[in-house]
Amino acid sequence: MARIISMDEAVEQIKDGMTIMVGGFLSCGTPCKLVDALVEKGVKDLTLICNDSGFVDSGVGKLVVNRQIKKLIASHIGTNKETGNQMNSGEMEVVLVPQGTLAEQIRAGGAGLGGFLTPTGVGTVVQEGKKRIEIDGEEYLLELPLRADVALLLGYKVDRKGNIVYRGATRNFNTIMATAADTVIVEAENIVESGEIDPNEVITPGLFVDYIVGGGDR
Amino acid sequence: MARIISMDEAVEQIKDGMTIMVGGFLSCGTPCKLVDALVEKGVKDLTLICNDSGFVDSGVGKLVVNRQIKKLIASHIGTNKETGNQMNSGEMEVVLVPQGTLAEQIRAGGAGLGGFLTPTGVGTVVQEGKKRIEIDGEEYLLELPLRADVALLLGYKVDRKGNIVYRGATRNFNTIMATAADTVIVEAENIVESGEIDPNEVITPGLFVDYIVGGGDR
Amino acid sequence: MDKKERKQFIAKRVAKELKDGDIVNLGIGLPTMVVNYIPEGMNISFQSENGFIGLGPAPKEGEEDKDVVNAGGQPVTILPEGAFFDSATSFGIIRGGHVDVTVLGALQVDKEGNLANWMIPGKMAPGMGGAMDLVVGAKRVIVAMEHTAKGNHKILDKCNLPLTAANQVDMIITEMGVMEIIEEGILLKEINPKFTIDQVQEATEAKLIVTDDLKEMKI
Amino acid sequence: MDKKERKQFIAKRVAKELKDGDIVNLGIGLPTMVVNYIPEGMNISFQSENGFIGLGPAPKEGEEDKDVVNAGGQPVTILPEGAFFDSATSFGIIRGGHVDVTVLGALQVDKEGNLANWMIPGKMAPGMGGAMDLVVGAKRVIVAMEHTAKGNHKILDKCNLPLTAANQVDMIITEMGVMEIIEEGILLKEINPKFTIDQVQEATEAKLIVTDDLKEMKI
Repeated sequence: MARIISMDEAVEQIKDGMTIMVGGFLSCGTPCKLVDALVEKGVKDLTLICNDSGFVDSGVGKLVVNRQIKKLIASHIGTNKETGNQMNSGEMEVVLVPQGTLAEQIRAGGAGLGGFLTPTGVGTVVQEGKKRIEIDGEEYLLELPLRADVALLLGYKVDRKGNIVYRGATRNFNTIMATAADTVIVEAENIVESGEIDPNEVITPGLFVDYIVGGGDR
Repeated sequence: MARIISMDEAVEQIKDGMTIMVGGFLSCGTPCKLVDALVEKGVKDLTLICNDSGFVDSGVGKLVVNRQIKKLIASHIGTNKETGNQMNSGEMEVVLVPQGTLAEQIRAGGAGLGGFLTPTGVGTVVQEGKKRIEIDGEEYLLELPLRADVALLLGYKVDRKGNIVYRGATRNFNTIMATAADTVIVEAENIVESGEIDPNEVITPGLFVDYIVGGGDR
Repeated sequence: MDKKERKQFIAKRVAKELKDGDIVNLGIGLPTMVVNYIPEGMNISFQSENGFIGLGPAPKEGEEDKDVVNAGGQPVTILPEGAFFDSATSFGIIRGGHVDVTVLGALQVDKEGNLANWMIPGKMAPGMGGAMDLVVGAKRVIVAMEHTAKGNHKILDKCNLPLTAANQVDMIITEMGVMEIIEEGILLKEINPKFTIDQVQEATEAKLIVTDDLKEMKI
Repeated sequence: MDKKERKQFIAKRVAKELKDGDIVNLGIGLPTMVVNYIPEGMNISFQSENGFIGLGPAPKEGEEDKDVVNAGGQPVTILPEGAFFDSATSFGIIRGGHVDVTVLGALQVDKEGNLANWMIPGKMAPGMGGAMDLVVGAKRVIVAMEHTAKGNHKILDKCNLPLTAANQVDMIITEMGVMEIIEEGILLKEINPKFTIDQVQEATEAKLIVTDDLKEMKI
């Protein structure tokens, strides 16, 4: 059951060494205030699961620049040169994953699946160390689910029950990360009363959400 | 790209021996006018993929009563005694699948996945003939994707581009079946102009839909 | 107690197992009655596997909505703060461990926590519906049923009907008592004072382990 | 032709490959330019893997919406009949074969239809983003690129950079010509009349098969 908490209380959920998922795609749909608060608190040795590593001055990229990330699982790091630097120097471990596989791994983690077979990555370095299974003459990689201790999301409209509506292209990884973490915190651009979102229009049901923090105007 | 056609043109898409998926859950969300037209046309030897076999006098159950189904893949047949009769007499082959597995198989069929690992059915007759895979000490069944020649859906509001909005609990299997058939036909309770559905509120994007038939008031 | 009273008694006792904030899925039949006995002020969300969360009070006669039904196809209502979703999402919720408690009936249940509730070979095969996913996915599985069927044992050493799931049942609640499935077998934790331990054991094929602090089953 | 003209020429030729009703995904860079050359009245839907279909015209200055961006993070618009979706749905669309054509750039492509466009070991590893899924999932894969890179071959016998996908490329369009990947190798189907066959072969490591009815590359 969702509960509204302060930004301080929200950030306290995240401890050194934890695995976190952060929604967003090149900062679009990223809960930037939560990320900024995390930068300020300075928790470290985090494993970050995110589509990309953002920019040096925006989104999750700041966590990289501030050297809070021990390991990054992402599909794209080209827009943040600091990620490449820390990867090449060995300071940060980076696991690059095809974007569709990453999305599906997170979905599987939230949906209780033990894995799935994808044709993506067959015949590339992505297949290294993975089980290959042939079905009807087609080759697939067995990819495993991903879960996190905490997921940080951005919602456009969130009711007190935790039901979320997104705006535009911001939903990206937010919807699936909502399902795949032990603790789920949503940064709400707008908090509305319970019942103000039509049950037909809810994108993320509140049952997935533990905490809501007010985001206000970005 | 979606196109509005007549009920006759819609039913012509379905030929003897085809595999069809029909949305709905105990007739809620079932495209009943399309089904009725199919009963009238009398196409036979169909393989039907549906959550359940409806009732003798409503939903896909009529296709069973009319002896048009050669094989049924469903999670529940208890509300239509004719299904049990034809199963026991050997007239119709029935494959019973756990509901969550059925939903996921259809989703996998539409999403290009070669299969998935589910804990559901382990230690039951459902595991017979299936590959069992252990991941981190947990046992899973490898379930394979399902696809159809034609999928028949019910939409509450459908624009000319094929974008669909559902009402209430009617979405059930409609959303996933929209992705998993070569030809997708939606029975629209209301057809609206292109652009009348907010891009934020579309549940099934029109790209999945081939044909729209007017359903009018049920 | 007649059959109706027995069912009400069981449903009332099940309701006491639910905690504030729980997400609960109720099976068809007796389990559905649990919704009537949730204490005022307690926040329980009921999930319906056909596609929504936030089951509301029964609709008034004449106000039924054909598009808002439960997994048994019966007209229901949804609370204003509820949400509709499709079957893939619904079973993502169920299989993914987001349902705290599922309450189901049983044909048979045994001392290893095995459950059989979906078919009797040669007689009846309605299908498993969502039961296999619910029993595997929910955090807690409560079997709510009458203790015996026409005098025949339902709580067994080993189920002989096709299983719904292996080793997944956590608790059994009947008109005779409350039992927990533990490593060693079936632990009788509460007993309906209308019955003796011997009577409960007689109605049960599996050997019951009686807890040291056996309590009275209250509703 | 200067670099800009070359790119425009390639993008224009790619546009001619699209058919009415196609669902198309355009990669970052040159492929993005294709959107500018769709003939009036032709109904093409552009999918953006970060989460929508129905890419509209570029936003007016000052009217950019931070929540409506493409996969390169650039502000864009969505048509009124478009639809937003999440990344799981987006890649269900891509992997599931619902995208008719994907147009991407390449570092290398070879005669077996192998594609390398996501990393140069020790130099650059931006990540594959959605490219691996797109190349495997789209019904048709068109590589749109300049024929050579600073005089170095890009169309090879065998890619030596890490692959994006194996055996998935259907067509290569450069400023020199239009090539199809067939069982036997690379078939030159159209040639830019500014070049001779020898010049195109010289700019290509793989041995080209020249079709009997070689056509002039027109835009």
